[in-house]
Amino acid sequence: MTGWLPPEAATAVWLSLRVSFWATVLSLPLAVLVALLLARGRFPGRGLLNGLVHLPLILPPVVTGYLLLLAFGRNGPVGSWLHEAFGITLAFRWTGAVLAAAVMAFPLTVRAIRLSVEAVDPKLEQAAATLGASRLMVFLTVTLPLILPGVLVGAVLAFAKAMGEFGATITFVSNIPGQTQTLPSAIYAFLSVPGGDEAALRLVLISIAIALGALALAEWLGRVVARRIGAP
Amino acid sequence: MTGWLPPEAATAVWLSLRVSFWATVLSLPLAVLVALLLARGRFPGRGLLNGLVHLPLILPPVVTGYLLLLAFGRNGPVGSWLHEAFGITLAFRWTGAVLAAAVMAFPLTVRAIRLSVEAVDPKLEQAAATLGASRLMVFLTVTLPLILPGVLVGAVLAFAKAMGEFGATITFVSNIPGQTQTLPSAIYAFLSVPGGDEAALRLVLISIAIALGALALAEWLGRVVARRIGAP
Amino acid sequence: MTLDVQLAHDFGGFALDVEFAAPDGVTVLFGRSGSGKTSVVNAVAGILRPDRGKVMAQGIVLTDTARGLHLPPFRRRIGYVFQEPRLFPHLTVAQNLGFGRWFAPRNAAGASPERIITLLGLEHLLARRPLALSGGEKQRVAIGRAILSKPRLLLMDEPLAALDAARRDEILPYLERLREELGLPILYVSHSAVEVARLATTLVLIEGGRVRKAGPAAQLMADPALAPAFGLRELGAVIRAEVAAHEDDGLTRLTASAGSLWVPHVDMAPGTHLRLRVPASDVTLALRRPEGVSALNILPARITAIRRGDGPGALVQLDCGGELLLARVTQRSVEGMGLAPGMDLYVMLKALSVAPQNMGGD
Amino acid sequence: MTLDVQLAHDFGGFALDVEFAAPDGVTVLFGRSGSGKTSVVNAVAGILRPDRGKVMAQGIVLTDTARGLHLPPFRRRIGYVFQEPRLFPHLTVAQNLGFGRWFAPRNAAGASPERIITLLGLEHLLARRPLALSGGEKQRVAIGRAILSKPRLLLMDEPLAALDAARRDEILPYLERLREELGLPILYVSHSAVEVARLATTLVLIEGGRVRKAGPAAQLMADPALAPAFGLRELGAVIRAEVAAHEDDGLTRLTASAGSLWVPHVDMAPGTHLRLRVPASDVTLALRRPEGVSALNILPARITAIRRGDGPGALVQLDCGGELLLARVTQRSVEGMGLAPGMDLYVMLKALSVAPQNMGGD
Amino acid sequence: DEVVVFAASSLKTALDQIGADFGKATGHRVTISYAGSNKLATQIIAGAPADIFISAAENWMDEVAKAGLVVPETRSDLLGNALVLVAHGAGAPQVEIGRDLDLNGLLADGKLSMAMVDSVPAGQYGKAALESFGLWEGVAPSVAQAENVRDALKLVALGEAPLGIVYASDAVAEPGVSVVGTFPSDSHPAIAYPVALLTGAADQADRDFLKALSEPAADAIFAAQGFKVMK
Ligand SMILES: Nc1ncnc2c1ncn2[C@@H]1O[C@H](COP(=O)(O)OP(=O)(O)OP(=O)(O)O)[C@@H](O)[C@H]1O
Ligand SMILES: Nc1ncnc2c1ncn2[C@@H]1O[C@H](COP(=O)(O)OP(=O)(O)OP(=O)(O)O)[C@@H](O)[C@H]1O
Ligand code: MOO
Ligand SMILES: [Mg+2]
Ligand SMILES: [Mg+2]
Repeated sequence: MTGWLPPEAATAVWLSLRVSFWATVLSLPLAVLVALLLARGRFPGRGLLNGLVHLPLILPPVVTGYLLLLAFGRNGPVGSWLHEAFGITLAFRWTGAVLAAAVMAFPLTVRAIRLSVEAVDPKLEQAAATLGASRLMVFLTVTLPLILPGVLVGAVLAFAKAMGEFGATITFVSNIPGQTQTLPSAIYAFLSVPGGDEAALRLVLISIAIALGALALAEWLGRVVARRIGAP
Repeated sequence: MTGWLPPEAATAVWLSLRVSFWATVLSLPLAVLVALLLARGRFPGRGLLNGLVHLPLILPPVVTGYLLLLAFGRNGPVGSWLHEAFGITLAFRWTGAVLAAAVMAFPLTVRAIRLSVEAVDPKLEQAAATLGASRLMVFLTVTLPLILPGVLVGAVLAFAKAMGEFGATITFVSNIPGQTQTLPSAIYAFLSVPGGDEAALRLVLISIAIALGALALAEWLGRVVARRIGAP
Repeated sequence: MTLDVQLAHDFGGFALDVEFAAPDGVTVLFGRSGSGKTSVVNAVAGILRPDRGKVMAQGIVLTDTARGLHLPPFRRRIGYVFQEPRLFPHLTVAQNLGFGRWFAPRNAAGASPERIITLLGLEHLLARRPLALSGGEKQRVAIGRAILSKPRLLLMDEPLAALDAARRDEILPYLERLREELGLPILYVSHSAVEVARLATTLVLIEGGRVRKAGPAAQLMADPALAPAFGLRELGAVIRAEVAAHEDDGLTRLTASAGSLWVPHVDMAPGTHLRLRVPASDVTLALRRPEGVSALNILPARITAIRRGDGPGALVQLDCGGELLLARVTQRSVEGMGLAPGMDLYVMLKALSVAPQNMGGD
Repeated sequence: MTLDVQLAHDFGGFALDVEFAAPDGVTVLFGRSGSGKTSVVNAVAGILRPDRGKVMAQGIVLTDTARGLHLPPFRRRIGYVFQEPRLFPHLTVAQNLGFGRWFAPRNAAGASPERIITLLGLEHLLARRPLALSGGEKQRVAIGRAILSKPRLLLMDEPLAALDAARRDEILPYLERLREELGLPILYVSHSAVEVARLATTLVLIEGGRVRKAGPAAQLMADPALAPAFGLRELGAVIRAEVAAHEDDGLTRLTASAGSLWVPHVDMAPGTHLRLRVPASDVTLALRRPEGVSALNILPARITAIRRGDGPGALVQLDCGGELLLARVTQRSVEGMGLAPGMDLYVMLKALSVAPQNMGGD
Repeated sequence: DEVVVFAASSLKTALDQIGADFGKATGHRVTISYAGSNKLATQIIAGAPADIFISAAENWMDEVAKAGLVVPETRSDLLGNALVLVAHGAGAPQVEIGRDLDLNGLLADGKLSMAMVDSVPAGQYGKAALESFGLWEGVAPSVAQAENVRDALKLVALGEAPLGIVYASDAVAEPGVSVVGTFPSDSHPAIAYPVALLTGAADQADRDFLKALSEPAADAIFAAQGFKVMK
């Protein structure tokens, strides 16, 4: 197997899994919140928030990466503040790859969850309120369980996107083996040298296998959840 | 204004609009079909189809572009067949950019529509059937109007993604000013020369303006549709 | 038979196993909550595909699991008023009403939309969407939608439960007319003995997923053994009569085999035969012909049977000129009056207690 | 007053403008489909925020648009049985039932879950999800869910419409007991005069978004002027009586101011006061005291008023020992018997026609 | 100690080997991040923790130097490269590169594959070379610009484009193409890969590796990959 896959590639696979996992897990609660705000909220900055969330989708990934670098780089306003206040550095660290992946996946996740929120029958939420549930409790006991399939879809989309994200990541955190070289960066690196195609292909296959596995898992979970909710 | 925006950039803006429009319009019916199949169908290849649809999300865009090149290039099996049978050439043409954008956007569109389909109450479809509507007519008169918000969301996602797509496009159709140089390619080109930041920034702003316009339009349309359906 | 149903289906926790045949007219499925009525109707509509069974309507096989046959709902031309309205939220009331017409054969006979809209009181709602309707309004639109789809058979699952008595009294006669004029067979789910008496040609009593008894409605409703199934209070015999004359003071005289009966005006031509439900609790017995009482209908009768209940009541079955009547009296009266089979006496019915709701064409 | 409601709201196409006060007990909103009943209940629940108005319950201001005050629904502790079940699809029946309990103050008084589950016949359904329930089963769960949330006020929007008579007869007495034992005020929407007679302390008649009349139920139901609103057939007086004795043959003797009345066994201790609905169509008049008839209840009365209808009928109002009774007879009988105000005669009621459904505690 | 090198993508094969050898010999670890020179330069300016930068073009090294991040005396041109015209398939006939070259005739409706001519160095050199022979105007509409040289080469290897202009070093290992001509080195600005130590580099290992890059062992590896070793 060692011959089949160069050691740095194995590292990249592992790193990508870690990055995608954290990007998914960390962005999900925020995505749910933003989706709720966009679906239900009536506040002045709503259009702006909506636009902001979609920016990573609209912009070429390289631009997003570049903007991240400007903001979260060591010298960037947010980056230096994070560094000074909390000792957190994102640029050129795997944590930065998490940020890049999360940002790139964010519009997809929010959209998926938002669609689910909009499909929840507000009459059920009213019923819960008459039974004494506060807005937060209505959300936790009624809305959240009902949008679970959408959240699941959002999570899978986020994970899949994170596994494939390249442009923003390489621009923001570079392509440092063992630290920021994700699977797509490794594929890119192999593709850019003569004779690297074969190694790249192997990595592509691994990437496909992982993502399809996640997808199948999500489909299955989705079906379980849907059956519980009583969907068809 | 001429000084503000180089003429080739204007061409790129125009081309991107055209590419995104057609990528959206042409992929939408197929996306609806696939979403229906995935949401409702119970056939053997379902998991496979699902995986296939998601590949462009999972794979680094460059890889997708490369695969498109292998399949739809002049010498690719599909490409040569299209050329011989219909005289259609995709490689190095703006039509190829449309294909690349459509493929990259496809998983997002399908997911959005699928979520909507799953939210449609099958009891309403049953009611339509007892009133004499065939499966096709049920779809056209009940399902489709009810999933319209989801289709709209899918279309916006597709358009936005198409406006920002870079990796797959440049790999598949290269960067031929006036023919395949989309907005992201132009931005990339500017970013790649020292001091090109400013020109790139202008293009980025144009890109944002267009996509946010589309987004606002979609939000507004979505609200109109939702009000008609009687959603909250 | 217009409708032959034979079904078995296991829901896991509830098993359905019914078989009945229904002739033309209105067949009412009567049974308690959860007894399986909706499931039967769903199977006839083609929405429920039973584990085993065969459903035929007007000679056409709709479902036959033995032959793997299952006609899809949209080919059945069966109108269905669901237990909940199921209106299309994206369509206006007018569009909801017109939905089925779209798909119905152009030349099929059917009710006129204007007529139905007026009957159901929907004129001022036509432009609204379902979200802005009240519960009863929704149900009325659902009724109209099903009728206007020009069905060959109409399924109605408690269609009037959400409606007020006045509206119900407007719709019931119309359903009777549908049955008679268009010859539209109706399979009707109901909890209400009044609706049963009024509409039912055939009655199918369902209990726990099985048919307890099926047959002509008049017969079943006069069967003391079935009293608990209907609820004691709902018990009553149905007798046949003929419209004799409409009198000046607004009463209609009927002739039954037992004699003349006066009832509030009936909108039927003299000579028409009709069915009259006489609730057992509306019948008073008297040993001598009562004089100076407000009850107009006093008929001689002979006791054929007495069945004492567990409570204070007793059911007295009477032969009244060849027709069977039921009277529900106290056991104390049975003792006090010395009632016994074979005894001759008089039955007393108030003209107005035989309300129009208890009569139907035959 | 337990509940003070004053509301104005414009739906565009329908305007609501009602004002009524309700004391303790059960207040029934009665009115035709689309008259605005659900809208009123929604406003009390806090789901509808009226354009203008004030709602107070038990001295607490729930809504006061003048002061911009609107207590959110979850702070109102008002249980609401909606017109449609609105069960939580992701929860089992047991979890649906327990939902409100979760949020209720631990020490609040409330019904016991086991009792409610048995009463509503839900034992075998506890593990199911709503999708697998029949229409009536869903509605029963919704009733249980609202009651078990330990509310201070219960709103019920046609809760029994989907239920069969037998189940309804089980639930109605329980609602009466809720009213009495827990002192739980109930705002109840109904189409059914039987339910009104049985439950209502106060009656609010709604017509076209306005209050036609509001007041004590007994008074309104004996008002001939309101007869059309109830539907003629539903008309009936309500009289007060006291349980005197339970006799051996299963009858209960009541004493009303007019004399003794025998009715089927009533499950109340001697000395209990109760309300008895006497439907106008169940009263037969006789010039002389009838002998040898199966009707047990024969009381002397005096005619106070006669109101001829448009049809063949007439309403006779009677003073029966100080209580008002209504009798619905034919005009032919009025003529034939020579009835006139001031005349003394006898009213005849069958023991069994005064069914338990027409009685309620007072 | 760790040596972090930011290097242009095209150097991967050679540098990986040199880095591994250095690691084995000294016990230090060499970590190399490959990306486009423009990205790497931007990142270094934004504070990337790199010790050594090897750019594929002078201008991006200039940008880093302008930001004051280059240790000036350590900057040198490490490698050179040649620009070649490649054709699809093995054994394509040689052509004479000069003013009379009938590129459009050779393309016969096909595309001339190059790296992006305004931004990627290989593309810029190629455009300059074509201009020097007065060929650019005529062929410009037929030029397909790939994101980088590797992609340009790939288009030719796949036969999507009949001809391409790439580095000699890239053409070496690609069996799907044949070099049909080499552009004279005076037809375009000198192709150079400048290298420099960055100000963030602290320890001796960084300087040692910089030195190792110009030692004979490294020279051999670079040469084998088709690079011109500058001395
Ligand atoms: N959002 C709305 N827009 C316009 N009209 C409305 C809206 N909501 C309700 N209405 C109208 O208000 C009237 C009263 O509705 P409401 O639901 O209160 O009636 P209801 O008395 O409960 O009737 P039902 O017995 O049929 O349930 C109806 O005519 C209804 O059409
Ligand atoms: N999917 C299901 N899984 C399990 N049990 C089911 C399912 N669907 C229905 N049932 C059960 O089957 C029984 C019959 O249901 P059905 O809806 O036919 O009753 P119904 O006679 O129409 O009752 P109602 O008058 O309350 O509407 C009920 O006890 C119900 O709980
Ligand atoms: O379309 Mo992409 O994102 O180049 O990552
Ligand atoms: Mg049912
Ligand atoms: Mg209502």
